[in-house]
Parts: sequence; C-alpha cells; structure tokens
Amino acid sequence: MDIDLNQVSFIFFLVFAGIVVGASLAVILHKNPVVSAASLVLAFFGLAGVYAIMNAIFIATMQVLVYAGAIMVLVIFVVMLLSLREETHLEIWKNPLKQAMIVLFVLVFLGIIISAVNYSSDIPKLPPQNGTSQPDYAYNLGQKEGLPLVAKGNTATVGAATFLEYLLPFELVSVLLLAAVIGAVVIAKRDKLRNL
Amino acid sequence: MDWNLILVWAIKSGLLFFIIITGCAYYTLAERKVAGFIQDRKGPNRAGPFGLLQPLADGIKFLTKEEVFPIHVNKVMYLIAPAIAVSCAIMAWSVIPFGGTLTLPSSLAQVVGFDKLDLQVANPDTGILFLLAISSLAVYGVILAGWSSNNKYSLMGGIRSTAQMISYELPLGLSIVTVILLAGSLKLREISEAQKGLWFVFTLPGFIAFCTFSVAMFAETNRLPFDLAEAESELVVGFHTEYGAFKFALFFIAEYMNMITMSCVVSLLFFGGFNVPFGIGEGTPYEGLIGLGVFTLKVLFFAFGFMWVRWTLPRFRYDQLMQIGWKKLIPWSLVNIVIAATYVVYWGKYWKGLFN
Amino acid sequence: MLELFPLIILLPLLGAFINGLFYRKMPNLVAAWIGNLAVAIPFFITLGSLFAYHPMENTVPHLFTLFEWIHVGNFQVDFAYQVDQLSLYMTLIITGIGSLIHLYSVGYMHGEEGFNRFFVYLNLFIFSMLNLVLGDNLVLMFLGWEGVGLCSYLLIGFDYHKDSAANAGMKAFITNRIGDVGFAVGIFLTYWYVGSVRYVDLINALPYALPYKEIINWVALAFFIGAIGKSAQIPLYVWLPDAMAGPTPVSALIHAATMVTAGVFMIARLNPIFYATTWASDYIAITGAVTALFAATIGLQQTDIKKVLAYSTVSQLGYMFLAMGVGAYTAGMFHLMTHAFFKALMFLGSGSVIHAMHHEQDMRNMGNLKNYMKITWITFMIGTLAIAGIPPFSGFFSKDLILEKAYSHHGIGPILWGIGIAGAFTTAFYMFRLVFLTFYGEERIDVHVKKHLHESPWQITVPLVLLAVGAAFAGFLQVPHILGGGVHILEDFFKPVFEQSLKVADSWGITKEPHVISESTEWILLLISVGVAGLGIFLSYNIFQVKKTVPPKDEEFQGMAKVLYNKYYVDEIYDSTIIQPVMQISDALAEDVDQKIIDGSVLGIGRFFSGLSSYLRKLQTGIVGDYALYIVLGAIVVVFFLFYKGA
Amino acid sequence: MPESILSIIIFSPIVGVIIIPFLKEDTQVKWISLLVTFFTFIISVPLLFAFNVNSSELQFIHRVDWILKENLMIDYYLGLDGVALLLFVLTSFLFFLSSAASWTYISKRIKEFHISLLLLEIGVLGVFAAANLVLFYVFWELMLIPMALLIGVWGGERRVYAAVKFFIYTMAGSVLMLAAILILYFKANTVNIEQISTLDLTMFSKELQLFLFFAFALSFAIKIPVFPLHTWLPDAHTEAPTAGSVILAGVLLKMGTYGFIRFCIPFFPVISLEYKEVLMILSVIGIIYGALVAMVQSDAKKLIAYSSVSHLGFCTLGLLTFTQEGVMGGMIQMINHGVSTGMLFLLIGMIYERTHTRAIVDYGGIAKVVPTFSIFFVIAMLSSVGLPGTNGFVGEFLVLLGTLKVNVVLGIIAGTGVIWAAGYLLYLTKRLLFGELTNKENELLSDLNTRESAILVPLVVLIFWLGIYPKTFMKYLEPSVRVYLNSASLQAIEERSGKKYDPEGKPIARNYTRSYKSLGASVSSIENRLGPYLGQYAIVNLKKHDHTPQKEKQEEREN
Amino acid sequence: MNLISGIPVPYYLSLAGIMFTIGMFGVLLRRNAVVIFMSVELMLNAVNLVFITFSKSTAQVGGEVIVFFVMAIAAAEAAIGLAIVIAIHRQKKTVHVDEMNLLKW
Repeated sequence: MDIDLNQVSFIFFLVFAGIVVGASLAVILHKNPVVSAASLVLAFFGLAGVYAIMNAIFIATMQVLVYAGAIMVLVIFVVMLLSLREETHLEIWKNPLKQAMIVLFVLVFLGIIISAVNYSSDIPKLPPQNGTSQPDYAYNLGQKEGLPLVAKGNTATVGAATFLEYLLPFELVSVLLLAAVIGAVVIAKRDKLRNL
Repeated sequence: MDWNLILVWAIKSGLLFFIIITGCAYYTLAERKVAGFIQDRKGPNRAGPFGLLQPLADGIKFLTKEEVFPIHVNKVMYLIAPAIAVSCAIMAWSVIPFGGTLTLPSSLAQVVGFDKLDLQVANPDTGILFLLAISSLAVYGVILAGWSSNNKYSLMGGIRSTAQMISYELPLGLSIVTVILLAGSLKLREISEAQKGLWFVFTLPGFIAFCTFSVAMFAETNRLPFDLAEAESELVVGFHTEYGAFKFALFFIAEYMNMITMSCVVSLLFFGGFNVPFGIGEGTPYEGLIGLGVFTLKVLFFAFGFMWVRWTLPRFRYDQLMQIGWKKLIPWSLVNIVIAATYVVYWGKYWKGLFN
Repeated sequence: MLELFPLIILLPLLGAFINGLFYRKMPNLVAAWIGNLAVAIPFFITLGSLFAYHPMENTVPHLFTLFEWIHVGNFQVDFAYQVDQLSLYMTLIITGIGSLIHLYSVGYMHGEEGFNRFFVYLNLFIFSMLNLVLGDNLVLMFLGWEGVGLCSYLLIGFDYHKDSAANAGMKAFITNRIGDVGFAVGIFLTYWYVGSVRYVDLINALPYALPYKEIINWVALAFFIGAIGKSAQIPLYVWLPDAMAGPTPVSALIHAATMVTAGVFMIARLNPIFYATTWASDYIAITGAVTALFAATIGLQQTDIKKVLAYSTVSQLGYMFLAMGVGAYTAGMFHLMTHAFFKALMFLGSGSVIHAMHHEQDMRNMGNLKNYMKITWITFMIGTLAIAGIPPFSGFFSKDLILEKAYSHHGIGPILWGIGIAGAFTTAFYMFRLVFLTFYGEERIDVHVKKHLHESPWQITVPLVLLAVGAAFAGFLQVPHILGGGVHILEDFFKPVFEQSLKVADSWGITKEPHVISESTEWILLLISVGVAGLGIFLSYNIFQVKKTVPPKDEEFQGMAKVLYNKYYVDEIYDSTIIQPVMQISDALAEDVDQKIIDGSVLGIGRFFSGLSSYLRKLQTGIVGDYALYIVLGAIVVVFFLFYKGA
Repeated sequence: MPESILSIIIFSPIVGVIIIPFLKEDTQVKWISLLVTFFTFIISVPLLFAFNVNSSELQFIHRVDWILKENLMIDYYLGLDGVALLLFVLTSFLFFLSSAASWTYISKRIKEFHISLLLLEIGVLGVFAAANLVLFYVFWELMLIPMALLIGVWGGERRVYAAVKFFIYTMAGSVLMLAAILILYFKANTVNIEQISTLDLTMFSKELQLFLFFAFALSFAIKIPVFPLHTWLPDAHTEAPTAGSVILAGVLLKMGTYGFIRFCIPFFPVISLEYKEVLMILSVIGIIYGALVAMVQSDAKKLIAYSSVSHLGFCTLGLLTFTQEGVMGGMIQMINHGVSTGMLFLLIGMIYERTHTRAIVDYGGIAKVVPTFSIFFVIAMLSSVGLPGTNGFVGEFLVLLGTLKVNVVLGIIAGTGVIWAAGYLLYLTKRLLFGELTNKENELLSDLNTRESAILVPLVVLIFWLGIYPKTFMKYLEPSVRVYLNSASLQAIEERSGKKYDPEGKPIARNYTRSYKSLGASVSSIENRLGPYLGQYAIVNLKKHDHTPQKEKQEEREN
Repeated sequence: MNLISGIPVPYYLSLAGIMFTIGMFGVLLRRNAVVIFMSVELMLNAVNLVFITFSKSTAQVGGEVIVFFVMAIAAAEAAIGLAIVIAIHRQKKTVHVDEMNLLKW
C-alpha cells in the first residue's frame, strides 16, 4: 500500500507554518529579549523546514547554518553582553495616534499582501528554462576544468549558478562582508582602544 | 512510497540510537578507566566485572535523583537547554556513514524488496554542511543553560563557551572547506570514497587542515585543554553549575556524543572513513562489513585520543585560547584553502601519482 | 584732376590722425600747419576738379568707390563717392570757408591749452562733413551726419572742465540723435519701399515706387525730422544757442556755415523724394517760415553777442527750409552759400571782438569799438548789411529769391511770404541793434580790458577780409531778371541735379509748377522786402544810436522783453515736460519695477520654498520609528500605484 | 590642420590647470596663465584662415565614439560653423585679455583664480564647438561653476548673493533644457544638431514642440538675458571682478543668443515663427527698459550691466526679424557687444583698481588727470552708442533695418532706443570724465600704464575694423545666416512636415532640408520664406521688378 | 493552480505575507533596538521565502542564489547593527530607539 507524499508534506507544511507564525508572534510580543531571540531561532527552524519541503535543501541548511547558527547566536550573545533585563511591560510607542497609524498601515499592507497572493494564485507554471535550472552543465563544467565531478542536485545547481551567472554579485557580497567585519570591529571597539 | 522503506529507515535509526547511547555510556567508563591507567590506579571496578555495569548504575542514579529547580530561573529555557544540547548531538549522527554499501542476503532481500543497504540514515546532498549547522546549534544548549539558570558563574561560563565555540567554528569550517575542495563534494559518503587510495591526511593541504581541525575539534567539544567553560577552579563548572539529576545527565551524554561524532568526522574527512587500507577485501560480499569494522577502529582510536589529551595536558588561559583561535588557526586555514586550490588544480595529480 | 578726389576725403582724416596720435608731444606750429594743409589742399583740388568736371554741361555724376562697407543680401553700401554739381558746390563751401577758419583758429586759439586737440577735431569735422556731402548713398551720408554731430559734441565740449560746455555738448549730441533716428528711419523706409539707398539707383527706382505715393510723404517727413535735428528747426533748435559755449571758430564753421546747413543739403540731395510728396513739403515750408520768425523774435532781446548770431542763424536756416519746402531748391542752396559767407564773417568778427575783449561776450559791456578795431568793424558792417538784405550785398539777392518763390507757391504761398517779410524786418532790426551796441555809442568797457584793446593779428583779419568780399559779391551769381541782365548761373549750374525731381514728379503725375507772377508784382515784392529791411535799420538806429538805449540787467527785463530774453522759456518747458518725466519714469522703473516687482518676485519664489521647507523639516524627527512609518507609507503608495497600473 | 584641432584648442588650458598648483610665486602663476591663454588664442586664429566661407556645414569636425551603444547614439562631436567660429576666437581672445587684466586686480587666492579662469575657458570654448546636445549641455554646465566661483570668491561686497543668484537662475534654465534634450533624444533617438535641424517635425505634437521650444528658449533667454529674466545680470556684473565681468559680457551672454541661432529656431521653426512677435516685443521692451534703468543708475558697473540688457535686446530683435539684414545685424551685434562692453568693463575695472569705488558721484572731471583713460573710454562709449564708423553702428543699423521691414511699429520704437543709449552713455561719460574735478582724491590718479593700454589697443582696433570694414567678419557669418533663414522658412517647414505631396499633389522635394549642408542654399525673398507669418505691420513689397538685384547678388556671391 | 511539492503557491506566499506583517508590526511597534533588529530579520526571511517560492514555481535557480546573497547581507547587517547597538549602549546605557534622536531637524 502507498502513502501520498504530497499529503505528508502538506501536513508537515502546516506544522512548520504553525511553528513559524507562533514563534514570530512570540518574537514581537514577548517582553523578554532572550525569549524573543530563542523563539526567532525556532521560527527560522520552521522556515528551514518549509524550505526542505520545497526541497530547497541547500537553502534550508544555509538557513540553519547562517541564521540560527551565526546571526542569532550573535544576537543572543549581545543581549547577554548588555545584560538586557526583562522589560516590566511590553515597551511600545506611547503616542496613541502613532499606534493607530501603525495598526492602520500594517492592516492596509496586510490587505495588499492578501490581494497580491490572490493575484498570484493564477500564475501559470512556467516550463523550466534551459541554463540555470539544468544542473548537468555543472558536470560539463567539471569535465572542462578537470575538476572532480559535481554531484547532481540542488546544491550543485545553486553552486553552479552562484559561481557562473552570479559571480560578480557574489564577489561584491564577499567584499561587503569584509567591509562589515572591519566596520563592526571599528565600531564596537572601546574608545581607549580606538587610538591603537 | 512504500511502507517497507520507511520501516527500514525506522529500524536503522533505532539501531543507531541504541548503539550511540550505549556507546556513550561505555565511553564514560572507558574514560575513567583510562584516567586511572594514566594516573597509575585502578578505575571503577566494583559494579560488575571490571566495573562493566558502572554506566548502568550511573544512569539509574541520575534518573532517580530529585529534579531541582533553583528559584528565579526561567523554567522553559532551563528545561529546554539540555534537550537542545543532546538532540543536536544525536541529530548529527543522521548523516554519518559508518560503512560502504551492505549487500543483503537474498532471503532478507526478498522481504525488504531491495538488496543494497547503505550504512547511513540519510544522505542529503549538503551532508557536511548539515553537520556543521547542527554542531553550530549546539551552542544554544550551552548559552541558554548559562543564561537561564540565573547564576553568575553559569552566565560567565555560558558566555565564555559561546565565544569559544563561535570563534572555533571558523577554523573548523575552513578546514572542512579544504576537504570539500579536495573531495569535490559535500556528501560525506562521496568524500570518504574520494579518499580511496590516498587519505587526505597524506596530502599537504589535508595535513594542515587536519592539524587545524583537530585543535578546533577539542575546542568545539569543550574538552581540555580548552574546557574553560567548566573550569572548576574559576567558575565551578560553568554553564551546568545549576543542573543536576537527569538534566545534567543529558548535558553529560551530549558532551560525550559530540566527542564520538567528532572522531567519526575526523576519520571520515582525513583518514579515509570506511576505506580499508591497501584495498583489502574489495569486491567481496563482505566489503561493507569490513569497511564498518575499519571505520569503528579508526573512531575508537580518535576517541582514545580525546581521553589521552585530557589527562595529559593542562588548561589554556582565556586570552591564549582566543589568540590561538583568531591569530593562528584562522590565518593558517585561510592560507590552506589557497594551497588546496592549487593542489586540486595543478599539482594534485602528480602527488597522487606517487601512490598509485 | 578728378582722380585726386579721394585725397579730398583722406587728407583731413590723415591730418586728424597724425595730430591725434602725437597731440601730446607735437609743437603747436607743426600741428597748425598739418591742420591747415589738410583742409587747404582739398580746397584747391576741389577748385581744380570743378573745372575738370565741366558742371555746366555735364549731367552724369562722377562716381568712384574706395572699398566696400556693408553688403548684406540686397543691402549694399560702399565707401563710394559721387561728384556732381551739388556735392562740388558744398565741397567748395566746406573746404573754402573751412580753410579760412582753420587759418583764423591759429590766431584765435593761440596759447590756449589743447591747441592741437582743437585741430584734430576740426580736421575730423571736415572729414565727416565731406563724407556727408560726397557720399553716393544715404548710409554714407548718415555716417557723415553723425560724424559731424560727434565733432560738434567734442568741439562744444572743448573746454570739458567747464560744466556748461560739457552739458551743452551732451545736449547737442542727444538732440541731434533724435533727429538722426528720424533720418535712419527715413533710410530704412527708402530701402524697403524704393529698394536702394544709392542716389543713382534712387532716381531710377523711384518711378516704380508709385504704389507708395502716399507713404513717400512719411518717408520725406522722416528725413525732415533728421534735418530738423541737424539744422536746428522748431522744435529741436534748442541745442544751437547753447552750442555757442564752444570756441568761436567752431561756431563759425560748424554752427553757421557748414554743419547746420546739412539738413538743407540733404533735402536738396533727395529732391526727387521731397518734390514728389503731396503734403510733406508744405509742412517743411511752414516749419521753416515759422522758425525764421520765431528765432528772429528771440534774437531781439539777447545781450550775448554770440547768442544773437546763433538765433539769427536759426532764423536764416528757417528761410532755407522755406525755400526747400516750396520747391525752390536753387534759391535754398543760394541762400545757403551767401549765409555761409556772411554768417561766418560775423561770427569770426564777433570772435575777433571777444578775443580783443578777453572773452567778454556781453554787449552791455561793449560799445564804440570801431575806434579800436577798424577791420573788424568794416567787415562786420558788410556782413550785417548782407543779412539785413540791403542791395547790393549777397543776402539781398538770396533772401529776395526765396521770398519771391514763396509768394508764387501754390495755396499757402502768400502767408509764407508774409511770415518771411516779418522775419526780414526783425532780422534787420536786431542785427543793427547788435552793431550799434557793439561798435557805436559810448564805451561801457571796463578799464583794464581797455588798456590793451587792439586789432587782432593777421591770421584773424585776413579771413575776415576774404569772407567780407564773399559776403559782398556772392550775390551776383543769381540776379533777378527784373534788375537788368538776369544772371542765373546757379540755376543752370544746378539744373542737372534738380530736374530729376521733375522727372519723378512727372512719372507720378504730380505737377507743382509755381504760378507765374507778373513783373510788377515782382517789383512790389522786392521793394517791400527792401523797405522793411530799411525800416528795421531805421528803428534800431533811432533806438540804440539816437536814444542810446542799453539793454537792462538780466533781472530788470519787463513783460514781453522778459519772455523774449528768456527765449520763450522753451528750455524750461522741455525740461519740465520731457527730461524730468523721463528721469522720474526711469527712477520708478529702477526702484519699483526692477527691484521690487521683478527681482522681488524672483526672490519671493526662493523665500516661499525656504519657508515651506522650514515646516517640512519637522518631519525629520530623528526617531527611527517615524522613518520606518514613512517607509511603510511610501511602500503602500508605490504598491497601490503598481496595482492600479497593472489592473 | 590636424583633425583634432578643436579638441586641442579647447583643452589646451588644462595645461595651465595642471601646472599652476605646483607653482611657488604669484608672478609665475600669472605668467603661466597668460601664456596658456595666449597660446590658446594663437592656435585658434588659424581657424579663421582655414575656414571655408562658402560651405555652410560644420567644419574642423572632430568626431570620436564616446558613449556609443546600439541604442545610445551619443558621440564626442565637435565642429564650428561661421558664427560659432567667430565667437570661438573672440572667446579665446577675451580670455587672454582678461587674464592680463587680472594681473594686479586680483590680490588674493591668485592660483585658484587663474585655475577657475582656465576651467571657465574650457567650458565656454566647448559650448561654442559642441555639435551634439549632450556635449553642449556638459560644457554648458562645466562653464557654470567656475563662473559662479569667480563671482562668489573674488567679487565685491555682496558677491555671494550675486553668485548664488547667478547660479540658481542659470540652473533653473538649464534644467529645463536638460529635460528638453532628453525628450528630444527619446523621441528622435539622436542628439546630433545637424540631424535634429532637418528632422521630420511630425514626431512631435504641437504642444510638445511648444514645450521643447520654450524649454530651450527659457534657458537661453535667462542667459542672454531677455527682459523679465534679467535681474541676475546687474548683480553678477556689479559684484564680479573685472575679468569676470568681461567674460560675462563678452562671451557668456552670447551663449544665449548662440543657442537661439543653433537650437531654438532651426529645431522648431513653426513655433519660432508663430511666437516671434512675443519675443520681439520682449526684446524691444528690453532695449527701452534697459536704457531707461541704466540712465538713473548710480553705480558705473551696474549702468553698463543694464546697457548690456539693452544691447542684447538688439541682438535678439535682429535675430527674430528673419530678414537677412536683421539676422546679420544681430550676429554682428553679438561680436560688437563682446568687444565694446568688454572694453567698458575693462576700463571701469582699471579705474576701480585706483579708486576702489564704483559710485559715479565719486568721479567727475577726471579727464584732466587721466587723459589716456578718457580717450579710450570715449572711444568705447561711442562704439557702444553706435556711432557710424564704429562697430556698434553696423549692428544696430542692420538690426533696425530688418526690424522695420517685419514690423514698422516695433522698428520705430526700437529706433528710439538709440536715443536713450546716447542719453545714458553720454550722461555717464559726462559725470565720470567731464566737468569740474569734484573729488579731490582723484587729483592724484595715475594714468593707464603700458600694460593696460596694451590690453585696450587691440580692442580699439577691433572696434574700428568692425565698423569700417565689417566684410572680414560678415563673410564668416553669411553661411550661418543662410542656414538660419532657410531652416526657419515655410519651405523647410513643409519639407519637414513629413508630407509627401503638397496640396497640388506635386511631390515635395527636399531642397533645403536634405542635409545640414543643403540648409545653406541661397535665401529667397522674405515674402516667400515667411508668407503668412509676416505680421500685419510688415512692409510687404508690391513692386514688380522684385528682388532681381538680389538674385544677381546671390549668384555672384555663389561663384 | 500551481503547486510546489503538492502545496499551492499561495499558501507559501500567505505564510510569507503573515511573517512579513508580523515583522513589520515588530519594527513599528517595539522600541527595543535588538527586538526591532530581530523583526527586520523576520521580514527579510519572509522575503526570502517569497524568493524561494517563485524560484521553485518558475523553475529558476536565480531566486535561491539571491536568497543566499540576502543571507550574506543579513550576516553583515547583524555584525554592523549589533556593533552599533553595543556602541550606543555604551554611550546612553539604553537600547531604546526613541532616546536616540540627535539627528533631527
């Protein structure tokens, strides 16, 4: 007897989506920054799950590795470093007018998004385009360059696209990261160290 | 999608889980024995012959102890932290291949419907990355534990170990990148297969990567000489000061599991994994089993290495730790990546040619 | 001899150039020689070419081109010159009298600072004047026209450190400018309607301009405005009396003999156009007649010897325009010449007086000078008789001819004649008033002036004598046939030039034949004019010689005399009705319109935006949350826009 | 003559810009700047001789692919036609003079002054040589900043105010122009002046043409400046240093009229013919208004500034008559104004150096003390008054001649402008030079020294040359005049209307607008060219023997 | 209707939308710099999800690559942003954004 994988993945999707939404709400509604951070990590897990369901394995892994593993650790680390205590009450903008505007805007935006989603529901499925979506040219690359063959699969595809089509953006991003590292060091330095 | 596949997966995972747990239990015993041996005394020897039941006794003790909740702790986090730790440790195993492909006897093949069995639970094409991701999550266990248990020692320990793990993940990852370059794949299985004939440790980049990796490995697992997070003399035992009973047991297990994981990884990445030296028994139907045995031996060796180091080396100072991490390992491994690249593109084939 | 004609134009320019370049270093004597030769040589060349040209039979003008000037499309003018009877006649007067006055100036200006500068200007003037009369097209005439204007500006303001002189010069130039614009407009209209600005083409093209028969009146009027400005007719005559601020030789040369007659010459030169007009020429005649009488009346009460002469000049010019208006071009040119002689003579005489009296110009401080300066007295007397129209002096013939022609003119003829006679009477009266106050009666000269009161040097007296000869006998070139003989040299001389007008008029079907008047009528007219002249002389003898009347002090003038003495307050009227309003308007424009309205509005825009931004910047609260809010708002707007664009 | 001669000339001041910063002493700076400007002038003179006065197309073309993508047709394209050539040479000449004139005038920040002067020269030369709109715009803006600096740094008391005013005014205009250029480009897909001048007008709707025309016209009108947009000029002139004023009056204002000649009219003949009356009226207002306002100014420089408004009114008036005479007069008047007003500013600057006052009341009767100065001043004044024999006459006379043809009323009103000009200039001269020496301090004034006289003499020569033998310059202008007139003629409009057949059904041959060169064909009578656009006050020729002389003249000019 | 592994695209999009809205709420509502930072991360992830969705539904790999870049940027942002937070906290002893309003009109 068989089970329909789609049903399974749909169930998983519901589960993960629930996790994501709940965790996100916790992020913005909890008084305690650490808890918010932890729940954000949870949300990222959920998202990674969704990615996995969409069988974007590489991105899912990256999601965990980068967001959960690096960024959030940093956040929590900072929270601890600043020893941000738990807020006595949820600190939001006091000005009622501003609150009203915020709510209004966000609701309007939500409306826009919903209508956009409806609009998107009748996008026809495009035929896979040649080029990036065909992983096998990663093989050809491998043979041409005399490099070890790259396995077929999501990672290979993304990698090939990254290093062939999006090479320049990739390099730019790397430069940006370097700049960010230096900038972070300079900014976070204590003043008495700054004149070293 | 067939039930039997799912069934086979379930069985694999169950077996693996059981093996790991027992392995950890006896790993603790082994450590105490080795410690005794190194300190020229007998280790535990009361419970059962040669104290073989000692781990069981410990387990029972942990389970039966009272669950203590210090006041002013954030209960949720306080509980979640050890769970995170141990679950990360276990998850890491799901992608580790213990051996090549096992050829099932025909009778069994009839039942399950196929005759080739991979000794590996899952084989995603981001294999090693997955491993990295999981191990990077292990930090949360520590950090949350340290923070939630509302105690300055714990917090300090937490922060320390967090910083330590963050900074040592970099050389770890970079040395892995070297290996990925050499192997040309992320899948652990393919990596180990790529070392057929010449283990990576015997190549120049591989060797440097191995050095950095092994150092970073110790730091990741919070073992001596890098166990500043639980430096008794400074801050009692760091992040799990406030933990007792089963929660402590979980941390304990997680730590030992991580060690074993690391041994597996290092043997997979640098020492040919389940490749038998000189290709003994290739093509035989028992090839898979042989590979399994060889792999186990390698892992045990490195596990022994962990203990050996622990009981022989003193502890580093915090600043030394950081210096080694940022000023030595990271530059080396960065340079090493370049070397690896040149190796792969230019002179790798000649070097290989020397061996076969 | 005609080949040398370019020299006539170039020599004065050369003289001006040389003197101008080195006027600082050059010794006065050299400058004087250069200046004089630069005019004298052309005079003799002109004399020579007069005979070489055979003016009596030759009818085609002799043309020669120096180089081309402005060539744009249809509009082509060159530095080209036209030698015919008219231009020869004028050139003779200019160079002749000019060279005499140059000689005179050597004596008169002796020792003055700026002696060399004076000769630079004089030569420059001669050059421009020759361009005016010799040019073969209107634009070249315009060049001369404005050139002489410039020279008179420079010469009037010769003593630039005197405010009065500077102002007078400015006044002269600007007033002339008004006329020049008229002249220029005339040139433009001629070009567009007739199609050319060369006199030669003009004659051939005019017959085709028949469609513009009416407009030609306006063209003529535009030209006449130019003439008004240059020849000091009503209403633009005001600059001429002030121009007496210049040195006396200048007054003699420019403001009596040559420049001011340029208007007359211009009308004579354009006689086809003016003759073909229907009503414009009458207007000219009236203007002339009225000016003649008007200026003469002002002359009655002036006490400044040069002012009197200035107004008499204006009045005599009026007579010339009267002649031009009634189409008696020969008469006009005739009077132009005689006037040039006797008016130059009188100016130079007055100059010699002033020179002797150390720049005293008020007749109330003179008297009985005949004992001191014989030559001056006699020559001056001749000039006076000439202008008064006493036979046989030149003035008699020319003025009588004009009056006769005026009388025989159609329509308004007799009225013009009447005004002319009145003017003649007034002229005779105030000229002899001048003579009696200056040379007769008891001496009112103050003492230390008297000590060295003496006759002027030869450079001054020689020109006086020569001019006196001219003033005495020039009249016999054209003698009315009722007085035996009937000499009409001038009429024959000018025939080729002036019958062109008849041609054009015929082609347009315009006939202006003056109605013939019987000999008896002529006799009567002649006797009347002589009679009024005699009456005027007798009256002034009675008043100033017998009764020894002397004009009172400035403030003691009474009634009409006061009005006349103050020149009918015309200057004041102009000042209050034109100059002041213009200045006020300009002030208003500069202060209010320019600064407040235009610039204000521009700056207002700037202020508006800066004010606006001072409110807008309040949005910049510095709080991140607000900015986030703005971003969201912007995002919403953009998305909406995209939706409604997509949908 | 090398193909890149124009680029060489335009960018030769760069040399100075590079050298000057490394110099130690001020005298070296002055000398270098003087030499560089002189060199620029000298190498630009041969253009006059190499120029072929019979062809109306651009010459000395230097064309390099600049931004040439398949869909972006912008190249580096330089070339000169007659009027541009004269202005080009005049520019290099005036820059040489003003560099010499700043010898002692500028006492602070000498290096910076000369650098910005040289940069300014690059910009202005480029504007006159640019043969596509983008290049033109680039140079146009390049010119703006150094000029603003000249005013704002080395100017008088209210220099910053003046500089900002100048800057904002010009920017306001040029932004519009940029918009117009972009629209042109996207519509016509070219920025090449020659092509646009012969483009089919059908691709622009009437309203669009109107907008484009006035976008260009406004930016140029601000530069000229036309009457209601002139208020920046007095301030800028008054506050600018001598060199600045000279450049401003001498060449910068001409860039506006030049723009009219090269862009507005040829691009959009229909609009320009329909709205010429408006612009003419504005010019006439400018003439009278400028003169009247000038008459009551108490500041000598301001007075001359307003006189510029009046004089440039004559330029635009002449250009808008669309008669050969008027257009030629307008073009000549551009050169004239550059020479005589430039000279006036130089003179005022020289005397300002000695007295440090611009108020007229502080002078009076100085002719006795500084005779040489007075002679030069009177000459400049007379040429500005437009006395026959000086340059001013030729221009104004022709302009008025043309104006009277197309509009008698305006012609006569404009004619009175000559009287006002005489009024304010003579009044100024009288108050400055003549009369008693009122101000005792002026008794010790030193007369012009050799350097200053040497600066002025060439200008005097130019004044009389232009006045007595203008043919030398007119022969360069004639092709430009023909191009200008033909491109704004009924024939050109019809040919560019995109219609294949005229009402009779005869095919329309592109006689004029085949190419830029063919625009230089011989000019037919104004009645044929303007037809219905000839206003009601125009003098229409009824005579039968029509233009026969002109045809002959035309032929003999051809061969 | 267009499915990704059996689930309609709009579901993913709605999930993304909800995440985004929540994140926006957080950004607009909270005053704690760190929390705001986290909310921004939420929004970023929502966008990532949309990227992946469309990259999958249109079988283009570009979306995933972009997400990869977004992550890199987010990492950089985290580094800088947190450094700034630390610096500010060192100065003002607070991380409440409404007390950092020096840069106003």
